[in-house]
Amino acid sequence: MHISEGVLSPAVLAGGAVLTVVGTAVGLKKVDYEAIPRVAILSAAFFVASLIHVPLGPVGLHLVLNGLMGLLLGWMAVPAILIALFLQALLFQFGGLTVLGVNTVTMAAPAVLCFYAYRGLLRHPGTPAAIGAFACGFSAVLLSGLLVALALISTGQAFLEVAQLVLLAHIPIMIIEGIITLFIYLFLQKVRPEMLEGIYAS
Amino acid sequence: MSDALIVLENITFAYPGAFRPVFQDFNFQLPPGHHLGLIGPNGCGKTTLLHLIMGLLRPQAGSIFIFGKEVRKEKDFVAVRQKVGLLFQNADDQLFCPTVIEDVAFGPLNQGKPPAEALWIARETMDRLGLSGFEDRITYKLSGGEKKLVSLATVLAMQPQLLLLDEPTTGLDENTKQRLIHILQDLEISYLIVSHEHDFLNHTVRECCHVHGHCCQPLPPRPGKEPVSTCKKAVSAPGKEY
Amino acid sequence: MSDALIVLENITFAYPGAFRPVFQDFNFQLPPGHHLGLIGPNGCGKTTLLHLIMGLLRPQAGSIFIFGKEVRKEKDFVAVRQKVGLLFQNADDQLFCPTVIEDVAFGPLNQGKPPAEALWIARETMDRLGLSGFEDRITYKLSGGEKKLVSLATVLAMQPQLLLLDEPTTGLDENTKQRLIHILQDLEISYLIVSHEHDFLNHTVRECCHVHGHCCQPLPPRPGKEPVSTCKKAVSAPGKEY
Amino acid sequence: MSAIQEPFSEGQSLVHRLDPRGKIGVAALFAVLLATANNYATILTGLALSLVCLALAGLPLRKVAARLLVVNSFIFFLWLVLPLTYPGDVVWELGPLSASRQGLLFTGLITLKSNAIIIILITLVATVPVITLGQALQNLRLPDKLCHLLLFTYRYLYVFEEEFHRLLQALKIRGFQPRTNLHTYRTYAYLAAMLLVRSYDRADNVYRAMLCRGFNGTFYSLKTFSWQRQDHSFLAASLLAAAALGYLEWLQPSLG
Ligand SMILES: Nc1ncnc2c1ncn2[C@@H]1O[C@H](COP(=O)(O)OP(=O)(O)OP(=O)(O)O)[C@@H](O)[C@H]1O
Ligand SMILES: Nc1ncnc2c1ncn2[C@@H]1O[C@H](COP(=O)(O)OP(=O)(O)OP(=O)(O)O)[C@@H](O)[C@H]1O
Ligand SMILES: [Mg+2]
Ligand SMILES: [Mg+2]
Repeated sequence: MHISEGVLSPAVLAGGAVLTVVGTAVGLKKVDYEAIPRVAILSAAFFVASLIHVPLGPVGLHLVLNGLMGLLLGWMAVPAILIALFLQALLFQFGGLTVLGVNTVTMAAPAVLCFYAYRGLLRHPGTPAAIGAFACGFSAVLLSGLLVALALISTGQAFLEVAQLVLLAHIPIMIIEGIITLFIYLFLQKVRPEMLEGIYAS
Repeated sequence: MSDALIVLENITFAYPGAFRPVFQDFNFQLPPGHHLGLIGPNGCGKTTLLHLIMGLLRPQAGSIFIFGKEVRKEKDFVAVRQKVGLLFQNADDQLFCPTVIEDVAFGPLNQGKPPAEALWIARETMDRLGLSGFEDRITYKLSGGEKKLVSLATVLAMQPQLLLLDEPTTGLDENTKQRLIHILQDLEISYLIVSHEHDFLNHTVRECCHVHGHCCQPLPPRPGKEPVSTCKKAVSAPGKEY
Repeated sequence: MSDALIVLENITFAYPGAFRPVFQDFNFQLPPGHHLGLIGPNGCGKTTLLHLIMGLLRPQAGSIFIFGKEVRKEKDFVAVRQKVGLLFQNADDQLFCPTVIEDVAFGPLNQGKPPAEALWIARETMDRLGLSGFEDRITYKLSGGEKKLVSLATVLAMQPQLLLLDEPTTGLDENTKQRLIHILQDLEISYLIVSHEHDFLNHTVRECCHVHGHCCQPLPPRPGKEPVSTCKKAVSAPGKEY
Repeated sequence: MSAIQEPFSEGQSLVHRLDPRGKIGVAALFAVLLATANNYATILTGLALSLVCLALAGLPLRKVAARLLVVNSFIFFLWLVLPLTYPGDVVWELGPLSASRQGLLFTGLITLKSNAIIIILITLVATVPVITLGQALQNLRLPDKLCHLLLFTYRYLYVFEEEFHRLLQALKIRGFQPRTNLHTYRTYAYLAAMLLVRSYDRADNVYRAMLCRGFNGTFYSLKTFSWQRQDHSFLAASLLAAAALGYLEWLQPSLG
């Protein structure tokens, strides 16, 4: 969920920007030159995957996949998400410039957190890993929803109800993201386990 | 004419944003029981033609009749796709399931077959193409030739009445090409092959047809053992140059 | 033997995690001044062989000599890559810069040429391939054939002494293939072409060689105007089946 | 055909010809000014300025309007909630629902702000082709790695979008119809996973191609920018306008 321009208070915008700069700096440190094409190309693939319209009853939802991005990229997910969001702002005018920081935080912080939170579980093949993959997709969106709500509420009490509704709207997305992340994980494990090596790195 | 499998009448099609149409008042027809080759230079619209037939692209003007019935709306094409199989130019575009058997059973499942029957059909189709033993192979890791054959299996598993093949031989080695030729020669259904390779066409079709901007110029079959020239000649006919 | 451009001795190579090696005690050599065709079924290791020569993959055993010098470490290969150009099977892998001119100048810049000279070399190379006017085109918007020619320009701009081409003709139409044939015929350097297309090889190389699991079986050149059979015969030779 | 397009980057207007570095700087300045503003006067002036820029850029107004419509969906959602929940003087009542004057004013302010900033983004940033933008950001001393990530990502966006499109067509011809069920979710997951696997392998190949061309850790940029008289004028005018906005925001008594 992108927050639009002009909604958040300057303090929240600044906070988001600072966190994004720090996160991006940490992420870029971990990107050596060999990893540049990998991070960029995965970022492009995620951008395109987010164009998939998944039906849920009468509505279509876009995939987010930030949990999976965390799984595959760890900290490097931060610059990757920043770039993807910047391109979305440029090409579709989703989100925007001043909210780029906040939007990056709401998407990337859950990605990195889930990477560390579920790494342990994912190292055990079979059911634990499957649960871990579902939980990763599910909780990344949950955290994103919470962070969006937090950004809105920090802007002003007036946004309390809006924040609640936003959170509510995230519930179906969470479930679908959980399921999809699980299937993608199973696919990768079968087809290209090398891609999941980041989970095993110390 | 009403018994032709496919009829395209006065089709005009341009890609959105393109500065000139790929087809303008284009006519084409495929009589039943025919094995037809389709040739023409890069970008003359061969792939576009197949996609128009399958309803993956929609013409701006003109009518399409498939098995004698006019098709216009998405609903009509959904029915067409049950009876006409398309083999993509690139096998990688066609295969997206982790294992071969899942991929081959995907079509029958979408046709509403129960899982057990879908699996049975998938196995049976793979046997027919000499692919038994491939069930649990990872599709992504197959060699180029194997991918092509599995793609063909995914299409044949839907038991189509007509097969459209888009450059089925690109990147294939000689052995796989031979195998493909044998498989096609044994098929009982009509098919239409797009290819740049005349050798291959000589073995699989008896007639070739050259795609132009306005029509598909048929080249009549020649009696005798040497249909090579049919296809060869077509190539040297003046095409739309790029 | 010491004057051969490339010598591979008893190479063993397996992809990590693969259940059997692609090459086992493999031997190969390319004499100077030669134009060699490399054929073999899908998955027999042709692309792998080229990547071993460039040091993009490292063998588990055996030695590689290039221009008479043994190469082992990354540093050795960095020097090799200045002298040997590789055209990738897929042009989209090769063109990664935003515009054509930047892509062509990328190599010369990395060779330490000053920007002005790099630009000059890039322009000159593009002229030679008939690509003038393409400088500011966006690489991803080029057609398949154009991408292939620009890829070739990026490689030639580094002024290599030896060129390795991995299936340069896939998906190209007759006109672009002809253009490529003329370009290759005009080149003064040695080259090695991997291809499944015998027609193309007949026009560009005089000898073909068949990649096996253990060695690269050379097929001696035949005098006369009909070198077709050289390549044709190679194909029917028993290969490593998949 | 492609869903990913840059409809605003093509054009020959004055705005298109300005140096991208100046445009990026000015866009950032105005976006921040407007995002922090709370005053109707400031924001209306900002909106007017952005509309002037839009007129100067000569962009296809239909497309701009279409974009604005989509972008305003979140704002529309705010209109449904904020006026009803914002405490203040009731101006409208229907059963249990009541809208407050302050709520309406606040939501209106957000709407104008949001649109003003987006129009500035469209006219000053989206008029630069992404590729030039990446080069300009590099010129403006953004981290090298970040700029190259941007350029690489953009380059492969199209490759994957095409692949994605073709995979979707493959689904169609095999009789797939999306529904709310597990089969659909699994199929879409496979689709996304296939894209990711291919992207991973392509990345390997691209890096190998870079090595073959002598890549040793430095990216050279051949793009040169030239700062011209019109850029001076544009910058001066923008700074004046920014000062005016600042004056309206901080030195004028509130009108809102
Ligand atoms: N998605 C697209 N958007 C715009 N133009 C397209 C698109 N796909 C194809 N074209 C153009 O339409 C024309 C016909 O393309 P098509 O792919 O049908 O050619 P083809 O005959 O199959 O060529 P090939 O032998 O290379 O496969 C070409 O000029 C091509 O550039
Ligand atoms: N990255 C990889 N990881 C594991 N196995 C690989 C990888 N790349 C190739 N292989 C396997 O190594 C073998 C040789 O592959 P290679 O790409 O060299 O074949 P090729 O002769 O170039 O085939 P083609 O004619 O299809 O291009 C194949 O069996 C292939 O499946
Ligand atoms: Mg085609
Ligand atoms: Mg190969």
